[in-house]
Amino acid sequence: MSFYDIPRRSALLAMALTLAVPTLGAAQGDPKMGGTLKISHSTRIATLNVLSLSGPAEYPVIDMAYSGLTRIGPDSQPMPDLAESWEGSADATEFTFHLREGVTFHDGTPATASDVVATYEAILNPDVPASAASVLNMIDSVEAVDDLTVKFSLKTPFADFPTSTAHANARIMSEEALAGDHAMLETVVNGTGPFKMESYDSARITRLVRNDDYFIEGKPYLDAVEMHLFPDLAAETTNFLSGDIDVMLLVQQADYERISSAPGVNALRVPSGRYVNVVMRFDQEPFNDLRVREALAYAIDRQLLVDLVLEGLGRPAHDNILSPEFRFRIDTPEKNYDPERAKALLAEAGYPDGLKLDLVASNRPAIRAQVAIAIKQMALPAGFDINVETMPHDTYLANVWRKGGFYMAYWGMQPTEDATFNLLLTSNASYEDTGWANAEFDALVQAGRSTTIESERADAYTKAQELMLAELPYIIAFYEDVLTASRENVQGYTLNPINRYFYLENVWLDE
Amino acid sequence: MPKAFRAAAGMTGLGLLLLVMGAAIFGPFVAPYDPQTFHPAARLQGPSATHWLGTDQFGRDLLSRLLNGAPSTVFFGLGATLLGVGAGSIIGVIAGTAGGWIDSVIMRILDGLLAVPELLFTLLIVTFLGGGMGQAMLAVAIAFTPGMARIARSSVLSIRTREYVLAAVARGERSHYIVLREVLPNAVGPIIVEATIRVAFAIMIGATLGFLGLGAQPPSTEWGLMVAEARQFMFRNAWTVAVPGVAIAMAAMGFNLFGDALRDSLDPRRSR
Amino acid sequence: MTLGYLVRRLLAVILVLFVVTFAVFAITMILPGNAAVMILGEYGTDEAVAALESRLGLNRPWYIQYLDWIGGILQGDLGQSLRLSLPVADVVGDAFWNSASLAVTALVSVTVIAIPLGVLAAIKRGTVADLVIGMFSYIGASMPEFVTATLLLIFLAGPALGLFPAGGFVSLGESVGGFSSHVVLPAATLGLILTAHISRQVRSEMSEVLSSDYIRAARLKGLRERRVIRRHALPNSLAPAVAVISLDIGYLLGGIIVVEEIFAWPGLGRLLIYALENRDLPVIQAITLVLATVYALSNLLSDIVIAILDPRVRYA
Amino acid sequence: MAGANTHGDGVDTPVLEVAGYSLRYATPSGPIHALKNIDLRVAHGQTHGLVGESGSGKSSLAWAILRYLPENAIENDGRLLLSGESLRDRTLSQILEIRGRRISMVFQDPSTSLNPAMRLGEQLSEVLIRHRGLTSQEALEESEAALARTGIAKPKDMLRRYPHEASGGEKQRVVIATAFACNPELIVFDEPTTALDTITAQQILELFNQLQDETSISALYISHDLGLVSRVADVVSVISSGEIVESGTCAEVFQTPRDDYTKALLGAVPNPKQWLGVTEPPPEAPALMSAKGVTVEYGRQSLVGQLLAPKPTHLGAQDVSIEVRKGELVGLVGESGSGKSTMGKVLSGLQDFDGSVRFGDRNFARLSEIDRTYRRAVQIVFQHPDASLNPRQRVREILSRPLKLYDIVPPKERAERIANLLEQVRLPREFADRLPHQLSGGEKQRVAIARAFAAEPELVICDEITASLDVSVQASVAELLMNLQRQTGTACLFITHDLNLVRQLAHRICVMQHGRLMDTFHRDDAERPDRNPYTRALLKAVPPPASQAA
Repeated sequence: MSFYDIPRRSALLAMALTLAVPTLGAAQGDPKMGGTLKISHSTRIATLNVLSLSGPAEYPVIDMAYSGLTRIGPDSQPMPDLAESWEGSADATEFTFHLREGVTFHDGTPATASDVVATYEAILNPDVPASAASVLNMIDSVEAVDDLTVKFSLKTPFADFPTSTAHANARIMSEEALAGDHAMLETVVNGTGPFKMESYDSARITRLVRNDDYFIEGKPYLDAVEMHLFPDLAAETTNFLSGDIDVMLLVQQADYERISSAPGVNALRVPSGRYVNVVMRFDQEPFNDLRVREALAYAIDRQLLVDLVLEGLGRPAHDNILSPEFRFRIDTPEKNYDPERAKALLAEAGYPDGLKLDLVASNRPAIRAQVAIAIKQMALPAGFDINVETMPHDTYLANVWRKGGFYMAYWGMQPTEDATFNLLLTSNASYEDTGWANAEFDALVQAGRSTTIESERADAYTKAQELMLAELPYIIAFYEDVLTASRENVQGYTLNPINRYFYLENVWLDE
Repeated sequence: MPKAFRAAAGMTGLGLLLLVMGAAIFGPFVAPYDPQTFHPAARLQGPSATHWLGTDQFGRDLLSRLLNGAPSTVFFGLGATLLGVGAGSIIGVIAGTAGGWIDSVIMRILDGLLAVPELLFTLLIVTFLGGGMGQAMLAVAIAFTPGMARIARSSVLSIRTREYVLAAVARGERSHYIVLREVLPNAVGPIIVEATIRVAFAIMIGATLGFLGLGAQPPSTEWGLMVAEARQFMFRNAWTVAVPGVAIAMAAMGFNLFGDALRDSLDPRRSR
Repeated sequence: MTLGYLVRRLLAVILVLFVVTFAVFAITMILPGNAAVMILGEYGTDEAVAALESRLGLNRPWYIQYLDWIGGILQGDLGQSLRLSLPVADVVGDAFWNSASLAVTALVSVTVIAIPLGVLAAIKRGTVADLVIGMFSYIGASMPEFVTATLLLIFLAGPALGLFPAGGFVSLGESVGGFSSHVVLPAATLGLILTAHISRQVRSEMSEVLSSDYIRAARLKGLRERRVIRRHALPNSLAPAVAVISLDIGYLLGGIIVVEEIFAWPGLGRLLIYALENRDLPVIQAITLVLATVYALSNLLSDIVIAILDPRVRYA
Repeated sequence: MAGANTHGDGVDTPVLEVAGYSLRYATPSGPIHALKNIDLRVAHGQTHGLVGESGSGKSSLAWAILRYLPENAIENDGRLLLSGESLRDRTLSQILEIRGRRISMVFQDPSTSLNPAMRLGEQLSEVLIRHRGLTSQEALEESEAALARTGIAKPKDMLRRYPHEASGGEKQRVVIATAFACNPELIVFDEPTTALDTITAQQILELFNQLQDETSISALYISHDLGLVSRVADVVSVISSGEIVESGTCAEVFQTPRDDYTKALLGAVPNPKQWLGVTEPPPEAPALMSAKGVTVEYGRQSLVGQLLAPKPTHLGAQDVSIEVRKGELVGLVGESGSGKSTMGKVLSGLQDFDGSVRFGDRNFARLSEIDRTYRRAVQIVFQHPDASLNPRQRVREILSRPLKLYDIVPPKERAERIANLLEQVRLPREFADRLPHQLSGGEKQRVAIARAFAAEPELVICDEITASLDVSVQASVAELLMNLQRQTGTACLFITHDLNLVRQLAHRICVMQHGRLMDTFHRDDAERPDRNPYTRALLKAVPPPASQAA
């Protein structure tokens, strides 16, 4: 496909990823133009504000309507988007992006460097709620060198910067829109993406139509894309199977087998680094004792958990926050289910008669409670008497998250090692929730981000992972696959494991 | 209804009620398996000799879960009704016996509350109480209170004008004697009948809240929650949905039939 | 039954509604979390939450927010949805018409089915027909909507038969056929419990009427049974039936919440669940107001219909 | 045999002949024999009175004749002949042709036998449309004429009304007009005046006699009231427990009753000339209780109540003054709604009032001033025996309440006192263990009376205590009351609508109408020509029963 051929000018990020992204329904013949693609989803598209949206069904919409400077490609590498090419300084503190010529927003105004600057200034503005802010907080300044050139200066060296600019919430908006009332961003879409917003009904259907002026010649192929909302999963599945819907955005594990074996359907399973983790606070009894954390780790049958909760659609994890998709991920020693060893560890830690614990799980999404219940059952023989307390999400967010001593969290895959560590584990991480605060770990992560020398980065990240596995801030039992499905006539549909990039400009309908 | 049918319906109701109450009281003790134990090798199976009603997605025995969930489901209905009927009766009796402006004020407030549909009212309360079994029970009880207060009041009012009550008043009996000995014992009939039928309704609302994720929370075996959890798997094993669903319907039907039979026996003229 | 009485009743309801909305407002403020927390979820940093709170106006004292809201209502402005970033009037308005189309379909079909069933059962007292209708009504009245809906989904919309779409919505304006096929299952779910209830009530009213002195008198006048039923018995049993139907609208408005959620019907019920989950207070308030007003109006309407059917009430 | 006469065989064929007819109802607790071997004939142009108490089977006979029997009815092979034709052989559709056209019926209570949702005109004319094939226009015109014959002033206007817009008398006239509409061979009257006021009942009775004279229709007139039957019927049959115990012309039956039951029945009919009461206290005896200018306004509300749910008010009693002397029995007479029961409630401390009530040497100006001393001294007995006893209390508990409350006898002696009380009201002492539903109506009323006298009151208010009882029971309850009064010297205010009864018992009589006291007179002055016109109208409406009149 055409964008693979675009020359990469990034010297820093010539990475090769082990993961081969599966693409279903190998394209038969030349793409055909036209047609409307119907996508079903089960969560609402509550807002279209690029800066703050976070809903699973909101990402495909902005992925269609907006472009970022860069974008994460199907190979999980940053690929050109609005920026045709980029280069970084050797010390990784300065990055220059070169924009495509002649790109216009959907309303016809040209997209230039000043729009990029306005967008990044909005993201970095502390008064504006912006999801990408925590990933881009190393930016010191951004300036428009000329109409088509943008230069970023960073406070600290950061090798993965072009990956950060690909953040799904860092799409380029027009300077004019950002200068106006930000409330308008909630409903009014003016991007540079392959599709234009036609109608937005948050309760039912959101419809986008082809952007004839899209900057990649000949794309998109489709005339329109419709996002249909089905809050009930059973209803969504049934409608998809009956052929009313072309793409089912997210397939539940429980339905995957049934859907994949249905005639006329291509089910797509993308291995991903998404995980449910057990949070244990280092500053609270009894988890301040490593032996307790380890005991729990050995009290979990990870393969069984994958089979029961994920219907086998995932991979057992052994507490490494990095999944095999990550380049610098080390071979992680397997922790086999060993209740006896767990029991011994508990006894060593001073709990020979077992331990009574309350494990909190938010009721959304249901997988948190499911994993918690499974852990409760598996840990019983090891002497853990776990009482699962399921609570409404709002109560959880207000009272438990980042405060509670023992609860279930759920995170999607991040694009880089650095983003992953800085999201949760470093002492100044955005969502630091364990109280681990390990200076050595912080230094290793810092070392990894600031050097551009491959071997040094590998060394730093390896040590960081070893330290993490030894200290065991989280129990991570599995990586969950991303599941989606399409009708047979849908060609070129694929997903990124991060599940925020959808490449719908490549999709066409083979009638 | 013809006598024979009425009798049969009453017996069916009584039978269902005994079954459901039996499950609620003894269920957890007679359950063949632990309701939370996983049987990974036997997931989502239909009825078999080892699992009489089949298993769910974790291979948990459905019969055991059903039996274990009976107390929370049935006692939810009973508890919510009892609370609602208790509070409602107190308010209704106060309004009915006090009369005058107290009655007027109470009745206006009740009229207003009755203007909010019951399930909506319950949902609002339970959301703001924060979800969970106890909160849901309280919410249903609060939602029941206005209706019960109205029934209690009208029952008290109709008894209050009976001649034996007037005779007691004329005789100079103290008001607590009149309320407790003359009015209440005779006013409880309609209240009890209404309460019985409301238990059915409370069970249904409780299950609905569980289903919507606002009532019982996992790993509870409350029946409404069982349906909600099983919905994902309903096409793979319809038993997981049907078993708790039918159980809820049976419990509700038992109370409905029994309540109607009770009403008939207390007031043979009315056939509704 | 005077106009003044109707107006007073309506005023009383409105008064109480405001008490309810006030209570809702006050309680939400006591609880942890708010719409901003829910919108940002786990990705919300403290700063982001604070920024969003200030943009949504959630950092103001609750009574100011409430007074603001009341002020808006009095000017016909329901405010802005916190989660959906749309005017509440638009969101709730669209949902209202969608719900109405479902509710009216259900109610009309139920009335058309349930009243004749109830009459039939009353006339054929003690026969097999009565028995079957009686059993049906007990089963119907004991099935929560979510159970009925799930069973209907499995058997009628599932891969086995696939007679109807499993969910979704096509408005009447778009396609009558599309609307009809989508409305069948949700309306049938709502209809089961209502049919059970209404037919039972009609049967009981009708039985009572049929055993009344004036029906005996009519029969002893030598009138044909058809006239006795149609002219003498029916009008007298319909008035109580209408009262029951209006009470059932309360059930209907509750049932619609569950049914819409299951069948993806973009109405008030589904919106309510969404708003409740996201602590979207203006939307919750507006829906409470709308549903309760509809209920109050339907009760009022039924009183008027009863007055038309029953001359005693009309002039009382 | 009369039944051998064929149809149209001249005047000898009775319009109705019932011969050897028996009827029973199958119930789960065994059959109930409603009618036993009934023989009854109604000759052409004759009015046949059928007299019996409640449960005697008189209504069952009416339903049998009209072929309107419940499913559990089992008949023997007795005959039911209408003008010689067997009604029992008719199919349902043939019966439907006969009902309303050849046999019609007038019911007890016009307010329940008329359809509330239909205009009176339609209810009358539908018979004409059905049986005489008239168009609705013709039927309406005919209805108007029929209604005019019943003495309705503006028949056209009446036809347009709904039942609730007409008075009881007017409604009953519509029912009668409907019954006469098709000139039937036989009309069955089922207690057509029982639910009406005395004066209205009298008017309906006159109407019946007038129409009977005009049309010489044959009628079966069912009633519990011997006096009433004597005024309309040519021939009377007395029915008791499903059997006709006596039959004959009015004169025969009333003058020379042969059957014991008939005799008892006749004896029980109150006769104003037959004094049963106690010795009258001397005229100069002081007043025990005197009410002065008592006014009662119903529906009066507090300020809040008026704001929240204003209701109209109406006067229950207006400026009423009544006096009762020690040992005296004062009758308080009036139609329903006249305010007599309101006065009963005021005097027994159940209803707030304006004005003053003086008792002994104490004065009470409103309800809240009425205290336990007063309540002990003034006791009340109510109308409905079914409602006046708490269904969940045993007779012992019911009777012990006043004993405990006023500490009449020491606790040890209570059981004995209860037994005495029961004996005083002529009930076996074992009845102390019974619940009210195990007693008959008359027995319940005796318990209620015993409860009133248990408090050893100075004044007993009897509010229609005989109205819900059968005639024969009425008499014994009245007699019992007199005995008790004789023994205890208690004064009594006897509230009733039955002038004949009260004239047997009361020393003085007060008459109320529309909440006002119309007249107060000594019993000896009842028939003086200068009596109040309303009193005269009342007296005229209840002439003494036939045995005395004839």
